[in-house]
Amino acid sequence: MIGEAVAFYVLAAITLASGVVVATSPNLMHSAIALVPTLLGVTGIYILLNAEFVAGIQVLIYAGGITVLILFVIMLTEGGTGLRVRQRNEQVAIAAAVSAAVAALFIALAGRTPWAQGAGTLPSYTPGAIGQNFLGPNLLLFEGTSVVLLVTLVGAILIARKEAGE
Amino acid sequence: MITLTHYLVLSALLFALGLYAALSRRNAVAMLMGIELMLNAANINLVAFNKYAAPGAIQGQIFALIVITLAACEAAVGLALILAAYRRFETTYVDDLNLMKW
Amino acid sequence: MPWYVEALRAVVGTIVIFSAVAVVAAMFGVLLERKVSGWIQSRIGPTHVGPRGLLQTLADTIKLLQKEHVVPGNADPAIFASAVVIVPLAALLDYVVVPFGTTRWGPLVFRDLNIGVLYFAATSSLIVVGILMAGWGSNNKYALLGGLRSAAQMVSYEIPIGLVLITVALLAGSLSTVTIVTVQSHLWFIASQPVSFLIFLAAATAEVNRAPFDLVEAESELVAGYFSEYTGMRFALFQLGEYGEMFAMAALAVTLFLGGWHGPVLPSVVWFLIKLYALIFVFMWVRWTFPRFRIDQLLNFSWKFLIPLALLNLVVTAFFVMVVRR
Amino acid sequence: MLLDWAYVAIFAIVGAGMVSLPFAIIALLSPRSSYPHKRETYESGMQPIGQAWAQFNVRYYLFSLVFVVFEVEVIYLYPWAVVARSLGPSAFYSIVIFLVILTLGLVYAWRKGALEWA
Repeated sequence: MIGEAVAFYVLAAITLASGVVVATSPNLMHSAIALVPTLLGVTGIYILLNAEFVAGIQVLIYAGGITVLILFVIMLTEGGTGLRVRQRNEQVAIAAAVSAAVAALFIALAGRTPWAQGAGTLPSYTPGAIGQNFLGPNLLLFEGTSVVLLVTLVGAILIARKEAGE
Repeated sequence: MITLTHYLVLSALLFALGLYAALSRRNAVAMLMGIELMLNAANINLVAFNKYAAPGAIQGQIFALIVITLAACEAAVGLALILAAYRRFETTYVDDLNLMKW
Repeated sequence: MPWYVEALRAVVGTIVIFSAVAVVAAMFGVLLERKVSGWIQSRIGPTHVGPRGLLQTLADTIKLLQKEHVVPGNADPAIFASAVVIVPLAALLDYVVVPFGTTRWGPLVFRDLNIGVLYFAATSSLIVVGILMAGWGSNNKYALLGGLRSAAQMVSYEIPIGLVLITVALLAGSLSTVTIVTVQSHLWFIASQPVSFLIFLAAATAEVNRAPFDLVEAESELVAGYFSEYTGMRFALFQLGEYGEMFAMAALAVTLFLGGWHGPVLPSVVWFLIKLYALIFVFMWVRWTFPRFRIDQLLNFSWKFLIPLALLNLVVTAFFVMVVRR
Repeated sequence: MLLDWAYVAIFAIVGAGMVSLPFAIIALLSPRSSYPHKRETYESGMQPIGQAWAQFNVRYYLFSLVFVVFEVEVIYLYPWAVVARSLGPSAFYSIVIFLVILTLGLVYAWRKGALEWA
């Protein structure tokens, strides 16, 4: 149990510390790279919550996929020019106030609500349980995802390529 | 002893960081990174509720999977839009992108 | 077991695996590469240091340890320095799930994870980020071009590898590497899945950026690719990452298709190593047999050949597993 | 299960330490000298002009875009693969539908030239 607490606090510290870099670094490239430890910290949190399959997906899709996408786009658009440009807009103060208010609200809610303790135990083998679910009750979700992905692919290619000839 | 509340607090803080990034950044890519942080915060909640509030079901984890999928779609389309805007206006800073039509 | 015994086991296991990979994969691998290259080209290869040149890489390592490391003035120091830890670490993390053999007390594996092959895919996908960081952090035109090419190539070949992993998981009914080896006790999957094996071998060669898919570090155009600016021990660490990943991919191929530790008479670990080195030899043989691809051919080969083929293979396998065999 | 991942965490931490170990040795052994040309970017002996941090071609983005979409499709197959044996032929048809839609995306990307390096 102590081990779990230590792991939680270490992971939370990693997640939040690199999250601060993502949110505030004046160097876009540093922001994007700090996204990796943030996502890995969240991966650790998933593992603590017994969701190992989701954790694997998180690394594969987020850290190995979306981050690469973001790094590519920064390299394609910014190059090194971002360092000389102001990165924050005029509403920093308002943004900070709103974010702090939202965080305070959420924390207050989380602390005050008497959360129900559910019955039952988690499935010990999550990939199997998820597979049973996807091909059973959630089949439509499963097939629907493939349609969403198809539309994404078509749309994104259309947008990104549209003016390639110009 | 780590309880559900711990995870919810962590998620609230991560969400606030993401919100701050999305609101205060000028660069569209950085705003998108803020949105990714918020989605991750939501995912922590989903998986935590799955463990503590409804351990008999696996729905929370499935929701988290769907959120990750949609995050990937959002990033792909969003970044494609940013690239298209960059090609047109030569900038990715949203306050310079204030014309709806050229 | 009390927690400190577990922790001690984990630490000792880690140190053993890291040292073994550094010595067997990186140092001996480099020597083997030079010897095999020499043999294929009718040369002798290194002969001077030690008996028959066996200590050549050891000498090289000691030499590299004494070199000053130079950080280019234009580089981004934080990114430049962290990339060199990420690449070898991500490559070595793969070895957590590789089953090296079996003993009386159970399989010889650092940890048999439930999501074994998914874990392998996830950790090796982190290498792409490390390579992009190295390319960008160096602020060198060759390095950045090499890094970008490498990232485009590695992400393209991750899909066929993923599809092959799924095909094997389908046959074994599990993602755990130990289970995958156990179910091959009678018939190796290479017999039922020859197409998957070939797809995996081709994609793995590309994934570790080796010839004929080595245009990432095409010496004639890009100096050394993404690690052009890295000197001394940092260069050696990238080599460790590269050879570590190559051996990890070969070990995964042995696990998935060649029955892992299974084999008659000899001890299981010996069988594993024989199969591993046979595959490594194939990698080196291929290097000196095929000319380098152009980048468009390289990407076409993955997207227009390997991926459709892997998909077709997956459907056929699924048909046999789910419809015919029931 | 958590024990498994505790092992992985120790592997990562100790491993990071071992990978960084050579730097300690370098700090002890390696010579240090400095002159302006040493810290110059290597460009085969030419004077580097400008930074390397320039903008790059959009085709890199297109490939990684198609990659991310396919990677997401692929991860949905993992949970299916582990339970496929226990499911009947009807599950086979649902997975075929899934794969057909995936293939449509590939065909689209192919036809639109997103997979051309040109």
